[in-house]
Amino acid sequence: MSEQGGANAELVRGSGVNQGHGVPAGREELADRLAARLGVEVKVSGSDLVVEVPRERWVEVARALRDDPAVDARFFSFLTAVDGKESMTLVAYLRSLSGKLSLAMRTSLPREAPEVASLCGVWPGANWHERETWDMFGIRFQGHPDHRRILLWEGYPGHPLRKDFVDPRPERERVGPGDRPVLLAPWSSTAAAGGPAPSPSSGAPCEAAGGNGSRPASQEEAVPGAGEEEPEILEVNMGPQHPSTHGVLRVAVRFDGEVVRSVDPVIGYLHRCFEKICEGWNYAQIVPFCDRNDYLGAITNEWAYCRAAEALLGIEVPERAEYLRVITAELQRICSHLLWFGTFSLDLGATTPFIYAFREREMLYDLFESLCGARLLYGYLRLGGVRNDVPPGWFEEVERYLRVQEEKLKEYYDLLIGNAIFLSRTRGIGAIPAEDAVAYGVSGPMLRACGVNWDLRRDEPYSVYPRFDFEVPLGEAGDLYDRCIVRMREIEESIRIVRQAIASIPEGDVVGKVPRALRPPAGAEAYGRVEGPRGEVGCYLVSDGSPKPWRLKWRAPCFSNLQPLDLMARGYKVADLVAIVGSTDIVLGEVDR
Amino acid sequence: MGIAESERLPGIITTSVKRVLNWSRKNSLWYLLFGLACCAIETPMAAGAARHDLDRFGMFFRASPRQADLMFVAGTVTEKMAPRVRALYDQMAEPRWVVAVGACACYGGPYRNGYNVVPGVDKIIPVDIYVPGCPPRPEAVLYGLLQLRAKVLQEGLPPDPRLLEMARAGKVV
Amino acid sequence: MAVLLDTWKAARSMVKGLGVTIREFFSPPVTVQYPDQRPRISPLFRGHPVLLSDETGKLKCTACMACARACPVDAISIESARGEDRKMYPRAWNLNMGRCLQCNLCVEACPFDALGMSTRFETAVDNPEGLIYDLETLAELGRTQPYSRVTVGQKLAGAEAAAPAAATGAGSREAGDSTDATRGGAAKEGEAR
Amino acid sequence: MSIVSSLNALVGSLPGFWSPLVSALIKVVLVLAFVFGNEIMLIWLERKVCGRFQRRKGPMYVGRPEGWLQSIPDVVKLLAKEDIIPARADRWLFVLAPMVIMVPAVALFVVIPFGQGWVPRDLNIGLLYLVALGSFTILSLFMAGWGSGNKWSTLGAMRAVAMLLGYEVPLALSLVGVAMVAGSLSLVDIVHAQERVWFVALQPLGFLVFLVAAAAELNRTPFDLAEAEQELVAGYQVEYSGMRWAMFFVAEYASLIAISAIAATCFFGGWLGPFASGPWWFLAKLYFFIFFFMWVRWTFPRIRIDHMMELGWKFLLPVALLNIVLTGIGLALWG
Repeated sequence: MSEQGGANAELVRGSGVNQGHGVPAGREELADRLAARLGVEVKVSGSDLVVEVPRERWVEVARALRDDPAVDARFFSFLTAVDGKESMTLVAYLRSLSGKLSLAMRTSLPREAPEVASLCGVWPGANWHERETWDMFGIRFQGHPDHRRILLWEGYPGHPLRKDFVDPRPERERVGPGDRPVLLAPWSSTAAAGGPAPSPSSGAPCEAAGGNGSRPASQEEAVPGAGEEEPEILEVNMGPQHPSTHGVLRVAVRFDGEVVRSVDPVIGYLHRCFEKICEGWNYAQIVPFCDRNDYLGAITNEWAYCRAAEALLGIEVPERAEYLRVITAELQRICSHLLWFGTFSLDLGATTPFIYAFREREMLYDLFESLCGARLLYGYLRLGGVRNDVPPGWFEEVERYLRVQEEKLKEYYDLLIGNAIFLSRTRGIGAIPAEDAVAYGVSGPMLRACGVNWDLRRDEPYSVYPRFDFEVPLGEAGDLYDRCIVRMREIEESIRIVRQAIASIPEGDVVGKVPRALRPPAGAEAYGRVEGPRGEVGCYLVSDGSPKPWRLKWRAPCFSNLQPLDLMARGYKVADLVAIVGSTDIVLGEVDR
Repeated sequence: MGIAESERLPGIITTSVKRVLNWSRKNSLWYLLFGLACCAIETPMAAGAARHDLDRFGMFFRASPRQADLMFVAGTVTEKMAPRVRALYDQMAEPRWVVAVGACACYGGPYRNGYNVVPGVDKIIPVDIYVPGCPPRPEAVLYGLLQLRAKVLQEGLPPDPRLLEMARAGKVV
Repeated sequence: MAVLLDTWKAARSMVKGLGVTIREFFSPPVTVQYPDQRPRISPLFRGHPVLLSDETGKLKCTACMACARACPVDAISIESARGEDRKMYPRAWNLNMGRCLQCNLCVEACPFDALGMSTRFETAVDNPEGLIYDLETLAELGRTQPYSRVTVGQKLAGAEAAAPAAATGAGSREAGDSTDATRGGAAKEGEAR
Repeated sequence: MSIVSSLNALVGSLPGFWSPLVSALIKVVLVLAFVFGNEIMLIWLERKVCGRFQRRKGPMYVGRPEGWLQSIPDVVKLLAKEDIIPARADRWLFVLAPMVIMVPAVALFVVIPFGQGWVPRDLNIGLLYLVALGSFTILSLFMAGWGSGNKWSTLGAMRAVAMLLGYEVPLALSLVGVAMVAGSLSLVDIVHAQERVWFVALQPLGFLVFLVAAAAELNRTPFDLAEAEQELVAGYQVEYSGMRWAMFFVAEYASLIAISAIAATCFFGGWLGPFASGPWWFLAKLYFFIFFFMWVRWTFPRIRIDHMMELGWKFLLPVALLNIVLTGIGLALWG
């Protein structure tokens, strides 16, 4: 977009507490060297490099960035586009885990019939992101192996995130006593909109649970390679409504007996148009709305958005607020991992650990409720701080809870994790090689379970995390067992962090000075990210100078974590597939947004 | 639905049969968890767990719609998902009830204006009880279930305002 | 021998598990028997906004639209009118529970302390009309139901946290600023519309 | 006891061929009453026990206190529920399966001695009869799974059959030891043979094998592979609704009672007790085992099908054989 200078000025001004980490040394030199070697324009924005690439050199530069030992950008974070006023901007965020360096690769495309070469050859993780970009913006990617829509269905009219998109359905009037839901309006409208047709009442219940695995109606749902008929192959759709898909994920599986031949996750059943809706809201209003993306990591969602928005608006956050953000975020992490533990044990067929996990969650719920006023979606953060200070005696309550939790963790080990059946179900199952995980942009516990030592809290330090002493638990094999252990140990680490934060929290205000008009400069952009319970939660904001964001892109860890499912599940049993899907700890609200 | 509907029986018998049937139906509403989004974590997950225990009302989870009497639609229904919701509803055996949990399922909630969002699940299937909230806490859903029990208890019978009053007041009918 | 060892290990892990469950079996349930028992609900719980009245029972709301503008989801719709005392008052004030995020932004935006967050959660209804609360309902709920009034940057003193119905909601200086900020941003947005 | 004898006398006094007929009828009625009476309690009990294991309350509102009448509305509701036969289903198999599964579930009780002389029919091949009928259950599971014409249920059916092979053999072999020690296949003789010491002391290995294999026979966690909810939605019973499904449910609990009864009879001396032997002892042991199986169910995760196979063939089978050998040696030395 235009006015980059202004944007960068904003970002630098916005850095500090918000940006979390000042500009590390040597960025400028690196930028110059890259510019010289690749012959492209390289800027430093905050702590990140922005590489401006001409469209025809898109893949070449990408490969160079990946293979250049000085950059070593092997981690593919996300790819998206911005529908500018006169042109489209394609943005790919890369990261070098060894160099602790984040780069944005940008190129600009025409708004009419934009096309660019696909990055799938460089990073396999680009696959879904490019499909999403095609789905949302209508940008074609030459040489893409599987060029289908991903969130919406084939034949959907238009590409929603383009500014000239109009909802094909009639406009709805504002709220008021006159505006009432119509009971049983002709439901076929959805079918007309291209949704797959329902089965008759006599159909198998798992039509929706995937049972009869009927050849899917639209091409978007077809299992790849379903064409050639092999008699002994059983095609089954797990989900979108299946007890163990953790929401409305659909997995088109091809079984050979009990053995999984191929897996094709079909997502988008919970695509709630988050990004489009946000373009219509002002910066303050979006904060509580972010909770709904990853509804198990509400605080971290808000935090990711607030970091981006605060960077744009140059808002400082007082110390006490940062501490409160850390405390709530870590409690949130515990809460989320507990739920994962419960659902994972459900996937393995054990109900009781699930109930126990929720028993502890209820204690956490009480804590959150007495602080934030809600049980699940807290809406606690505000631009420039948090909404309110802690009620009296809250920290003592937290400490009481933490003690109980430590006791119960032992119980979990005795009950499930040490259990012989559990071990036989998880050891050596669903492993994914470290380099694949990185190339796919897998992040969070799943990445660390592969032994990749990467944690934003430590490696791109933000907020007040550098002041706390905590470990980053790692696994070796990256199988289900390691993922479980890593998450369990992360709970312990979070407990440590919360204790330290409570011990050292300073007095003071909990919101900083917030300007009256929340209007970032035109063209400013920022990518705020935090380490959520599932990995790198990021929010990429672009402003056009109005009180509403011009573009909001949500970087969802689950989206990338789910992508290599086929890699993980191929060759295992049905039961393992269920466990593997569970182990990715997906939240569909975040995958589909 | 068999016995209750056969009109050959004299009125008094059918009424008493209906009473018995309604009584047993309201006491064993086995539910089909239709966890779509955020609300699914609160209901029926948290609601089924130890603190607020749906089993107290004789409700437990069935994975197959064939064996379920009650469908919780918890979360946002999208255009892409709508046919599946409808399909599952069709696959449930009569008699069946639907509880719309959360603002999204009731009315579209914050996503109402989204291009891919069905503004309220009652656009595609009949809904018996609406539980607003974003998300509603489990007690709110239990309260909704009290209303539903009162409703089930009167099905096919002359309405009984006393029951509704009890349910509104949050008493177990 | 290895087989025996593994068998022994497996058996021990099984027994351990059984031990855990039996221990839980003999400890009391944690169930809160709503509706027979009232659940423990934090006084800060955000049920839905209610309209507050002053001592004379007159609504504090002046139909300034701040809440309606701050509401992200247009859950609030207000019809303002001018009374014979030349003061603005809401002729209609509708809250659509089918959209409400329970995000508290409206309460924070209100410059007249005219809104509170009620802890009421028993909102289930059997017809969609019941999802929309009108002026009278909200005013009545505001008089009868406990509510909290948390503004941005508020320090929760013991009394407020314990009995939020008494909370004045007079936030600290930052509170003033940032609520203004919200409103300012919203105002600009209003112009943009 | 006196009741029984007097009853026998009364029936015996009937003319000609009536007496066996009437006595048979009476026995059938008694057995059915016993089975279904316990069913109703059991289903409620399971929910309460499960609730306690999970720190919950379980059913509370039907029949205060503790909702002990919960099963009645469930049954009535299921009776009145719409009965769906999927278009894709193989009608005959689909309809027959639930009836077929009821047969072994109830017929198992024919040879169970409830007390001294309280046995419906003391077959001299009782043990054989039990094993034979037990494996019969699988047939109906397969019919159900296959007949439903649903891919999940078909998978469930396959698993059921695979499991049958896996655990039925060790189960039978584990009982061989008992027969050897008792020197008879009649359950009554087996109980009498335990007057000095219960067989659990003489057959520890056999008992362990039996316990595991029996748990598998029950199709309950950790062996509920055939209906694994998270994997196969509901496995073989996906398509069943209303009464047909209820029959599977009932059969599951009937076999739970039966298996526990067998365990109590073959290893824990049936109605024998340290004092005041009688049916009450049998019942006590019966419910102890029922509780044990519930305990296991609500503790463990589900085992994987191939691990299940390995367990059956590579572990249970050798141990069972070893047990037989040891028993033989023991008998040769001290028998």
